[in-house]
Amino acid sequence: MRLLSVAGLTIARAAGPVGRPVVVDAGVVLGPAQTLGIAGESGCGKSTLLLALMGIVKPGLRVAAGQVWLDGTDILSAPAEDQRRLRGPVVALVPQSAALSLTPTMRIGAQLAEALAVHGRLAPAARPARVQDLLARVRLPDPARIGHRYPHELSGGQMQRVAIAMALACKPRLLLLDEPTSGLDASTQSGILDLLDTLRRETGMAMVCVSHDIGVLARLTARIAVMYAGRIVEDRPVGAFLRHPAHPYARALLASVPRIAALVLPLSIPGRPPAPGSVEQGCAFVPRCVRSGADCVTVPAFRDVASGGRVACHAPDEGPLILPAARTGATGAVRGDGVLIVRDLMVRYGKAGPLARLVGRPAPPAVVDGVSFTLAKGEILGLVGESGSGKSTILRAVAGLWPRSAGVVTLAGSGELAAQTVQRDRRALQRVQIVFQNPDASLNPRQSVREILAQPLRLYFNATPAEVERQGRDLLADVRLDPSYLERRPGQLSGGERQRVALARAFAARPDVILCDEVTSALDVSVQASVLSLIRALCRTRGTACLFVAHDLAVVAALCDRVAVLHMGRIAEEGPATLICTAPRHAYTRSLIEIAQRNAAFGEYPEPLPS
Amino acid sequence: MTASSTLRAVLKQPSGVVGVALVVAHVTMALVAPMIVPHNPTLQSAGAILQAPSWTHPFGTDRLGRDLLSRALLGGREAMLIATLSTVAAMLWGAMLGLFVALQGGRTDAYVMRIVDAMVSIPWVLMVMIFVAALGVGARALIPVLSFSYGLSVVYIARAAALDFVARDFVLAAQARGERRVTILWREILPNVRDTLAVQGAMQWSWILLGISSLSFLGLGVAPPAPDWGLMIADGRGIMQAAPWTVLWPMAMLSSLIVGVNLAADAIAKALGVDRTFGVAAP
Amino acid sequence: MTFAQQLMTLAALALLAAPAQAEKVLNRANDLSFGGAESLDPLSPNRFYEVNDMIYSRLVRQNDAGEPSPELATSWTSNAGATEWTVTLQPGVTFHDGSTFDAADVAYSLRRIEDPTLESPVSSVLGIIGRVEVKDDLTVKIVLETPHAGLPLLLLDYRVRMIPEGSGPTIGQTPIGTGPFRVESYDPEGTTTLVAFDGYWEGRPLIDRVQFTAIPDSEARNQAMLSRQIDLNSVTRDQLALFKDNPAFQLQSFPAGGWFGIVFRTDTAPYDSAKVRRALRIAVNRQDMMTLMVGADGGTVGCDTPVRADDPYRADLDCPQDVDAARALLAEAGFPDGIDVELTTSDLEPGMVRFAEVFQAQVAPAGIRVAIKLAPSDGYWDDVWMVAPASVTSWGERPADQILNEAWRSGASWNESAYANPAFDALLDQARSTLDPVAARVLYIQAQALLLAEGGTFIPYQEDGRRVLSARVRGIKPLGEDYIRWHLVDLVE
Amino acid sequence: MPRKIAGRLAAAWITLVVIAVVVFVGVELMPGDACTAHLGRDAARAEMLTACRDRMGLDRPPVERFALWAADLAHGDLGVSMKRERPILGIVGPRARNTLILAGAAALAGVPLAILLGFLCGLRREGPFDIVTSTVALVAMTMPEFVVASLLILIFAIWLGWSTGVVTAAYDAPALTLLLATPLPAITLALVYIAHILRMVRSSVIDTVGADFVLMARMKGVPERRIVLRHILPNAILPSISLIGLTLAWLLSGVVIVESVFNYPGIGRLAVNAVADRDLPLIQAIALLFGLFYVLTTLVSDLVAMALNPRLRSLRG
Repeated sequence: MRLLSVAGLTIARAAGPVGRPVVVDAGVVLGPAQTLGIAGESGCGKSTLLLALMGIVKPGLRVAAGQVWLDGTDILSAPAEDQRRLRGPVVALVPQSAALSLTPTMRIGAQLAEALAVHGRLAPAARPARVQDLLARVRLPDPARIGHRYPHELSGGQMQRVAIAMALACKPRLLLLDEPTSGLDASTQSGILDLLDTLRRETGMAMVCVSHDIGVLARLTARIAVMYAGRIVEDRPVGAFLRHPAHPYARALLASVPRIAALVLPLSIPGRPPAPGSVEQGCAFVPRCVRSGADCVTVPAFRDVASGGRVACHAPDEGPLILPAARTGATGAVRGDGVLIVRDLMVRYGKAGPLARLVGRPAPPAVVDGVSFTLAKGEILGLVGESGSGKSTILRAVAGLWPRSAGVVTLAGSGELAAQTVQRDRRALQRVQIVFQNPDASLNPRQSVREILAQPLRLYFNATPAEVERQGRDLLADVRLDPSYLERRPGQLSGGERQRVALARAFAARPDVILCDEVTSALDVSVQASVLSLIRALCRTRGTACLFVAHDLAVVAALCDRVAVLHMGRIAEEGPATLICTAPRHAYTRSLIEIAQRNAAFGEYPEPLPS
Repeated sequence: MTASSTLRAVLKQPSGVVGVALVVAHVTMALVAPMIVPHNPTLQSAGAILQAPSWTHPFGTDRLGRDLLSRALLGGREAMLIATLSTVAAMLWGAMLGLFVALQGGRTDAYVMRIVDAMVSIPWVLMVMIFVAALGVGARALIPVLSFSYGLSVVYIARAAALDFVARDFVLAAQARGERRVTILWREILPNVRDTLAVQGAMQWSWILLGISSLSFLGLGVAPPAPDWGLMIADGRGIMQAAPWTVLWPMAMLSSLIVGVNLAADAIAKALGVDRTFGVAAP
Repeated sequence: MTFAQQLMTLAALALLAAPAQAEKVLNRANDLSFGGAESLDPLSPNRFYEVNDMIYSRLVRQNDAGEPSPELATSWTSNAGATEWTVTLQPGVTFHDGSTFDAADVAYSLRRIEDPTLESPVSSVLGIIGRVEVKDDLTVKIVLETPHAGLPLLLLDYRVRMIPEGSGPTIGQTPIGTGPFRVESYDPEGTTTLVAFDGYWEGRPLIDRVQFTAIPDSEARNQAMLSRQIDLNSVTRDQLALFKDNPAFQLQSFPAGGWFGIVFRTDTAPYDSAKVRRALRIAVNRQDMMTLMVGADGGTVGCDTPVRADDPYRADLDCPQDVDAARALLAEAGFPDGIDVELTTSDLEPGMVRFAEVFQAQVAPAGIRVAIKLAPSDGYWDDVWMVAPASVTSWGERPADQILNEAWRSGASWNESAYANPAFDALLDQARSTLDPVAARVLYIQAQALLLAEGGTFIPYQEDGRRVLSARVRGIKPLGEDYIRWHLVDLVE
Repeated sequence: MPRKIAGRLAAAWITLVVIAVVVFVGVELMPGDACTAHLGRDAARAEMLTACRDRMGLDRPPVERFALWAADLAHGDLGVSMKRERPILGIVGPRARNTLILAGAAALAGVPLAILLGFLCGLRREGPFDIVTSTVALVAMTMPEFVVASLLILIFAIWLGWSTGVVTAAYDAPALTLLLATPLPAITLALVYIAHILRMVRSSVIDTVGADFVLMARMKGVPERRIVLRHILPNAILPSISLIGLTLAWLLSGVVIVESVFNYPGIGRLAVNAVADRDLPLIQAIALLFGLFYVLTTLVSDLVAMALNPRLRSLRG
């Protein structure tokens, strides 16, 4: 008996140029209590596919072909009332962003009760008890009180748990999860994954989970499907997939995931996915593929793989996944004179106003409390910690974008740095550059790449247009972008390309110190790998020191010479990357390592779970 | 977005077509009217007082026997000119102040906006009347007044639009580079709020035009005998029962222009993806 | 509920339901021209004209021909030099408070004109009264400082009303007159109610009550008239069509003395040249101008005379349009290429702006280029009038002697054109002291001819009064407001 | 929450003070003074002018006059009208009542209608109802008030004869009389109100309809009707409340034109007269009153928004 059966599902844009559909010819079969993970990078169509499983197609899209049979009903063509009856008791979804998916004006309890009420489950009198029960099941503390709260009064993790409780309300037989942990802290992530795993075991429901993070899927599901450019290219049992990925894309994808145990830069995938709306001509991965041949001009059909599952490739590689060799010892550490010295840095958010001082209200707690470190010339120092640990604040305080409460920041050759950029001289400003997390926000959408690069050149070196042109081309070449990109605007670039431009802009100032604030966390994993190697290369060739802030220890460990672990505003531990990762001394460091290992544990994946 | 692609997106919307057509028709008319009007708009005729529309006078005549077709065709020129000058001035000072306080933030922002709040709470008509009493009647004298009172709402719009961007990382990046405030305003923020301000400018223009007409209607605007729609409506209002044509034509002309500008601005806003929900008419 | 209570309730309902007593109520509108500062003191600069006309009486009133005729004065005679006037009063007249009207009241009311604290504009007209002697209860002697043969004409002034002796300080709030109506309630910005005065000396009025509603906007008053919320109203030419041929209304038009004019200050270049002044005035076709402004039959064309058409002292002069002569005059005066005139006006009164527009169009063929400057309506009388070199002016009806003296005598405070001609002043002096009306007429006409020849004021016509009455109103003749005998006005359903 | 309300009240108070200063300075800039306006033609006589100025206290320096006025104001005394020579409170009071009747009638009839229409338009975005209604709204909000007013008079009063054209009721007429006189002026005023609020609500609804939580409710299997009423409606309207208040306050200035055209005996027409009379204390009082209307309307709408919107209610401070 099939619970879910998708056949030939194609979802296209409702308007605009005819091109490659968002989801092409997707086929999925799932029995009761079975699990499937769908992996892929942003824009591959995985979320669209997931929503279609509930019979929902977002505005602007339309079902061009195919059916989604859910418990014997084609939910896509069923009348609205039948669709509604299926949602809840048969299929339920945990949305990507719980914070946006809870109705702001309704109490948590009411929203849960509503889910029960609309399907006529339970007499109204029995609902409050069931609501509390649900909240307890998702391990929320004090369910009675949580039920009376509004969504905005909960933390992100709590909201995610509420969303799960809501999905579970009508005891669905199929649970859909859309990036269930993205946007959450590593430890919170881990808790949610544990919970989902437990719930699945307890209820025996089937599960389809979509994520860009293969580690998440490996923990939750027994099968993994990989999507690329709207198509499912590989559909394998998880163990076989992780050890012997067959599709060249899947192999490259797995190789680009940074691993805590390896301590080397992961491999990146050259090129970029086909633009949305481009016309499909044969295998979509060809331009980036290491093994392309003559028959790749046709769309490959699925073929079975010996170790289980199937793959859509004309020339699949069934050999074991080869990863870069692990780094050992404290190699690569460059120790030289300190170029940036931070002493006893303290930052508080907000300032006690006169009224607060009058009534004796205590000053707000310090976000950064007594942090000291030295960045050597040409060294890459990683600053790692969870959100709220104060790592970005340190970066901004050093850059002069956030007032510090105490402490001294010294830049060798420029002396002590003033607290605010406006008080710093041009030379000091030029020597310290910052790169932000999100290149969408840090590049002015109205400026061309040329204008973006021209700004530091003009500001610090009074460059003429001709010099801007020449140096702009050089900088683009340095970040591996074509000179034609000078004319483009950020909107015409991919996320990775934008971050390269942001890096180019920072290096245009020929800085001695570059501050990187979570520069890869908004990027897809394959793109992240290339940006990391770019940063390493730029710093090494130019002798620029880098302060690299990230929440992912695996990323930091892969890139940095030295690592400082930040915990609650203080440095818990500091040392060479290899040492920190192999022989942590602080308990907090150990927990970070554990989480990183668990979340990306597919290197040593055990035998598949019985399904 | 380039100008031509914006225009194409505007013309895809039916309201955009109507709006642009009305505006183009009005502007063309204002430019060529002096050459094509059938009669001298100020020629009085004791023998042709308050004549209903006829072949000689397709729009009829007014109390002084003047040809209403000629007057209606010419009746927007002065107001349009003044509206244009006032809009430019209002947009200039309003946008500059709005952008400046948005970037400055903190106390400057709070103080300035409090004063702007207070100004805004006084009805613009009252404010203009006070100004007119101070500066004297005359359409040109209205320019500083109108640009001041209408600029107040530009301050709001520009500030709100800029606030969307001042917290963005690219502004932060510019600050980190040590760019001067003026440079940040000019290079980083202005290009991003340009569309919003352009749409706002178009709407301001229509509102100022409306304001001038209202003032002319109240006798504080364009001076006779210059043909002006507001004046014509005021002049004919008392006799519209007996001679409705004296008010209907100028009403139709004024309304179609203002509605046209707004339809066009609305379509442009949609095409540019600018949110113009909170474009309240009077400041 | 007891039976008695029920009965009382029924009775109360019956009373409420009963058709309103056929009380005759005349509904009027007041125009709030003083913005709420209207005073019931007849001498106040803010006199509440519409009400005062109904509650007070004058010594002398117009007969239908506009000549002085007895009201509270039954007869008047002067000495040979026209410096002492003896006035006999109507016996048996009572005030609204029941007191009797006598010579002391007259003396008090006339002397009050000179009271400087009142700031009364009437003092410029009747300031010539030196003293008032009470001869007996019904006789007073008025002694003038300068001879004036036309004193009864001056006493026609609508502000010279008789009030009880000593009532001055309170008259503005508690009006007591001898008129046909007395004030019941008074709120110039809201409603003001008058009731018939049973003790009126000419007999109780035919209507019981007059209700005034403040409607400042003339357009609104017209609407109120159309919806018959009010019974009488003045109308403009353009509004006539709304009432014409409608059985619900009666239309009246009558000669009146109000006029718009254009003042060219004779002491300011280029208007200090009499040739320029004359050119500006003869360039106009006055008949056309009147037709455009008020209609071909909306008034009486005149030749820069401020005197109303049916005034015995009006000069009937001839002043045809002569564009060539105007051009020639301008050339002689040193403006061969025409002249630029900046004419200031305001929408203070309906038509004041249009008047300038029509003038502008009229004189254009003579090479006179008029630029119209619009001044704020508030402040027009202090900032523009008597200041701007050329401006539009507006005057209400006044007796010939009064207006000529008020606006053209050298040094008069309202001499708006700054006209100063000893010969003109001498003519006026001579006319005033001439008791023979025929001889006086000759002198007044000479004075007006002088103004046409070299004056600085352009007066193309006197506008007729136009009034619309609801069909039920009776007893109002087609004459000016001052002529109406309110006690004879009746309402017939 | 209490601190937030206190802060809001303080801001309102400061705005009022700033308004007072701005108005006083504005009026001071006017040429002439109450006496020249008051005496009219007689102002040419120096002795009358001096007497008047002396009586009105106009010979004192402006700063002193402002101080005196502000001190009286603090005691609830608006002063005495120069022109009318009566306490301003008595002049302004009944007219403020009339304006409130007019604006209230317009708002009570208009705001719910606007919200309803905006809501329907937002739900049926780009549907025929939305396109027609939105276009009509755009036309309505851009037509000059005096044109709308004149058109309404022409159509309803003159051609159809359904109502009287202009209001002839006196300022002290009973509330009911005034209410019966309000239809045309209220419609004129409300048209602009309705159009603005409609567009605001519509765009808020469009944003809400596309929100994730609406999709989520749909995925929970919640019936459409309930989604609209429980999930979309409150979340679309609540954030608009403050904006609706601001719009109402902003558009209140429309009463100046509307009252002038319809001869409605309210504060707007009084304002026109007061400026014409240059009745300094009266102008100040009226401007202050407009400021007060504005501040109160926005204050009330903000407080209502705070009370109804859980997100605002529980924010710190």
